[in-house]
Amino acid sequence: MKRIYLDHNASTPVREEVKQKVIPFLGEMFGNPSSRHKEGRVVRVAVENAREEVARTINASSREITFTSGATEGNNAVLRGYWQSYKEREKKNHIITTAIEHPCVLTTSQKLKKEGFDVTFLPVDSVGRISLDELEAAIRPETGLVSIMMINNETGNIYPIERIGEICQKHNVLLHVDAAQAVGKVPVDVKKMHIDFLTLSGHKFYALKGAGAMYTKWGRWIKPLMTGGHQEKNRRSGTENIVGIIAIGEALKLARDEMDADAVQIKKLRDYFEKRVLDEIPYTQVLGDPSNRIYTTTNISFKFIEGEGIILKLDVAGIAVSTGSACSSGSLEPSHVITSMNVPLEDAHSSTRFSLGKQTTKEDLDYTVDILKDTIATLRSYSPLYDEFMRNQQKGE
Amino acid sequence: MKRIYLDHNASTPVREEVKQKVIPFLGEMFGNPSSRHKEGRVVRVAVENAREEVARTINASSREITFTSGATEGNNAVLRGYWQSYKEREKKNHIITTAIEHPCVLTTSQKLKKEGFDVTFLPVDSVGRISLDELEAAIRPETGLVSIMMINNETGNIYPIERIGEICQKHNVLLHVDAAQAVGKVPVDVKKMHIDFLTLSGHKFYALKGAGAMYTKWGRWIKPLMTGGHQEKNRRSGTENIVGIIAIGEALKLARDEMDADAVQIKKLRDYFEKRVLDEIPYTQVLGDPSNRIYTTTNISFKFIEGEGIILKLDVAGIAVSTGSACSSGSLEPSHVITSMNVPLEDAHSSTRFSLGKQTTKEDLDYTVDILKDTIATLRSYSPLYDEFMRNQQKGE
Amino acid sequence: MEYTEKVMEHFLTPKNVGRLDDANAEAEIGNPACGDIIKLYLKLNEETGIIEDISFQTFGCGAAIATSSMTTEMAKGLTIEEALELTREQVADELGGLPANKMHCSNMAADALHKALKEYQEKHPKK
Amino acid sequence: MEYTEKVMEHFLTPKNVGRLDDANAEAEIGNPACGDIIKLYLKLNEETGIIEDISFQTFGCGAAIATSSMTTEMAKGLTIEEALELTREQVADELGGLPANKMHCSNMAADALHKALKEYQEKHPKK
Ligand SMILES: Cc1ncc(COP(=O)(O)O)c(C=O)c1O
Ligand SMILES: Cc1ncc(COP(=O)(O)O)c(C=O)c1O
Repeated sequence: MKRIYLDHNASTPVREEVKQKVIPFLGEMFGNPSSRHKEGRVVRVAVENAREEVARTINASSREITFTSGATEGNNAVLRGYWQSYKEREKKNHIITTAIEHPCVLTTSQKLKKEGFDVTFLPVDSVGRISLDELEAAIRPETGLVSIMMINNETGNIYPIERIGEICQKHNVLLHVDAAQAVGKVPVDVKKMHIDFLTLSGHKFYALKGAGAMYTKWGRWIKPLMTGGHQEKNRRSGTENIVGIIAIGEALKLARDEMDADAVQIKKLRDYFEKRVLDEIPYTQVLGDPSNRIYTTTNISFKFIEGEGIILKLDVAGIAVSTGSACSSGSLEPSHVITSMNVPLEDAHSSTRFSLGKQTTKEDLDYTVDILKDTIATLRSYSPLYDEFMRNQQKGE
Repeated sequence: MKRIYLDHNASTPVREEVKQKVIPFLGEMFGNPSSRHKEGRVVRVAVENAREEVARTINASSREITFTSGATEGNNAVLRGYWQSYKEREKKNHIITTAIEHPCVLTTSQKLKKEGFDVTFLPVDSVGRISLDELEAAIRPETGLVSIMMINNETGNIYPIERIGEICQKHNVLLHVDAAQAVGKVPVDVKKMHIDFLTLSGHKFYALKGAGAMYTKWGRWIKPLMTGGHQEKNRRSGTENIVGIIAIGEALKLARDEMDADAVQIKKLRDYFEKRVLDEIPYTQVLGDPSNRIYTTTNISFKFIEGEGIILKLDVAGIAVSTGSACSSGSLEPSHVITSMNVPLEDAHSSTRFSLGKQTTKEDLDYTVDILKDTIATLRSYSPLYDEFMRNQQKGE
Repeated sequence: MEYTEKVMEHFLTPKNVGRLDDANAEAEIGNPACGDIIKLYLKLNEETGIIEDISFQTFGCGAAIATSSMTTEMAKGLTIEEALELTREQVADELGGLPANKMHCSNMAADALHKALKEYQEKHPKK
Repeated sequence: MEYTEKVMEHFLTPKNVGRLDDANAEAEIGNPACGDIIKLYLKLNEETGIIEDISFQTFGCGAAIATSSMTTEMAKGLTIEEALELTREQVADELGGLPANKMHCSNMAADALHKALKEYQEKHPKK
């Protein structure tokens, strides 16, 4: 059966050009880039070219780029590194982040809070926006770091990093941006946005899982997560994930040229899909900020039902999506992103994320709408909440 | 020009079977293993199969295996995790390690020492052996962890882990073993050896760079280096390096069956090569413990010359080796492993490591000996130390 | 975390879904916070105490729907006493097992069954 | 860290290697600890002060050998005064550059040259 993949925010397929580019590194180009001989040197050159591609994509210099095992490592490195460095320097022990960060920022901040770090978690409004006034008001003399994501993985909301950067600069606070969902999809400029630390992850832009990069503004220094060999100028020890790094370089090189066209093309499809779903399925609502969202993503709640059933039924019909539902993640609570927007629990449980990619077609989406209509109707027919609601409606009439 | 690769301890080529096994994961098998849909599930199953292969290779249970970005991460995770957990529990703040560990253990221990950890670095004798009596004598009531490598990457020396494990068990101390150079080459049995934590790295046994695994004995718990998503049962957050993990599973499955034959076959070649070099090139010496070395490795010093010249000239002739010389690594000191054996500095600077692999042939080694003879003679003809030595010899006669 | 074939079968084509108009016992369990609400409807033979018909409505994940369906299938035709002995574990076993994290909150249909039966017994004390 | 073609050329086929039997000036610099020892031999014209011949012996890395070779090439034919102005940086430039970590300890031939010349001048004060 043909599969329709609408879960690009979870992970993208590896694009063909990237696959072709990395295959030689599974073959004759196998040297350790730290080695002095030819086998090592050719790989070293390839790694440095990839670094240059990353730098160019975010308007940084290549000496500011460190390769990592992904955005989780990058975000831990920034937060834990900042904490370690703070502890040494005994000042600026307050950081500000938000309630809607990815778990690798949120959980890590919560853990550091337990260890003595002072953390403010900014709330969001009903569409997931933060208030810049609240952000500015939260800055205190001991505030050292603001950590805010560029694009939320669940809602697709875009945060105003440039304005946040201006606020940070004004108050002499460092800015860390988790750009895992942004790099490769929208223009990112660390200079214009006044960013001090930025993290990205290859598998969000058609490269490989388990490889990422971080930007550290020249002159900033935080203690590394891992020490050992002299790799990555001592900022991140350990033999490099060569295929992952090469993949990132190639994928970003291609992405830079394609970004603008994607933004038009994929947005058109997303909007078409979203409109059809809202028009054709009742009691349905978009979660997030429709006026400020990445073009790939729509997160929709289908009242009266639980999300896991939706993704299971779509999966059986050949469609891959994800949900913020509790049951689906293995935890007992629905997505912290959705609940922090004060979405009623019944709606939160049915939140379903459709994230489109370069290969998505109108036919895919038409088929998905058809299956979805049937799925929602069926699951509602099982639901005591829907039954009750319909009976009350009838009584009211 | 045909290349002869004799630097397998730095990194191995990816073997063909491994390459074929990972290629589908650059194509249709691209799901995120945390995803509930089919794309995710098939990858999850493949990851769990790879975990099973790792477990089987070291006689562990698969729930005791965590995938990492390599042995550097693994070793940092154990040492830093132990330190973090110790700080919480306020006891057993002494660890014992050795002077000949890999930098990711040595440097990390030194850094933790600065942060308040109490670390003993056991010395080694002139062939690189540690004394088990000294180890046992170093254990104090507050000793919590012993960290010792199974096989040294520079000399190939094998350390008596089983006996060390018995000592640790007797004194109720945990044992961490950096087995990066051992797994896939020699039998490793965490139960028989009484190991609590063990780390390994894929690119040392024909899998990929940037992926590894760690064993944590069931019931042991240390704070993770990275927190976030619920990957790896919360022991290591971050989207998994799928191709790296699949490669490890396949490479170890094959290695288990081939290990015994390799040990015979490669040892024969190594011994042949070593004998020819010692016989045919004067003022030459093996560094390390000839009676207790991995079959892949020989480390030879060529008196009166500096090692970088050797590796450069061999490289030009198509041969890849490495050296413990200072100049070659970019640091100013020769290898800590060689100097800790009290090798005179002139010899330390010329230490050259030849590490053989599955593809190495007798012809490769014959050619290498020929080139080496020429190289050593030429470099000695430049050397003021050699000139002086020869003049003194002549005077003496 | 994977569902067995049997779970998927009961999720995709659940038995006994919907309201039972001539029910003489019912119970609801769960709440939207935990993500599962199960409502059971039973028609008990007032003479024999046999469950003559039973149906469910469930708001919840795949496992919640599948366990509801399976529970109704297993309970149908049992006497009250027999049905009171039906456990969550039996339901899970009959489905070929459930993922560990689904055993607790998504396997509540047996509880709803017991609740309905006990309320019925209170209202219809044995003569 | 990569060497330029020129460095490799001077490393692989160094000029002026070996002892100079009729040398009238020489100097050694470095020690085995730092990994580099450079010994220079010079034959100076006692009248003109011109370096008529020069050679080196070097224990050291590729860069140490190449810079030694290049230094002797550059110094040959210079007067003492001219040779005293020859710097490490000029040697490195002539080689198309050196990796940063090689500038210090592996580029000492010019120092050896100056040392030899100064000792020569002390022994042969200008009349
Ligand atoms: C916004 C965001 N941050 C961080 C991560 C974690 O990155 P990685 O998957 O590389 O561990 C993700 C994706 O999982 C993400 O969407
Ligand atoms: C003994 C030993 N430990 C640790 C490492 C580091 O592992 P990795 O290359 O995976 O960072 C290596 C190899 O580089 C090694 O030889």
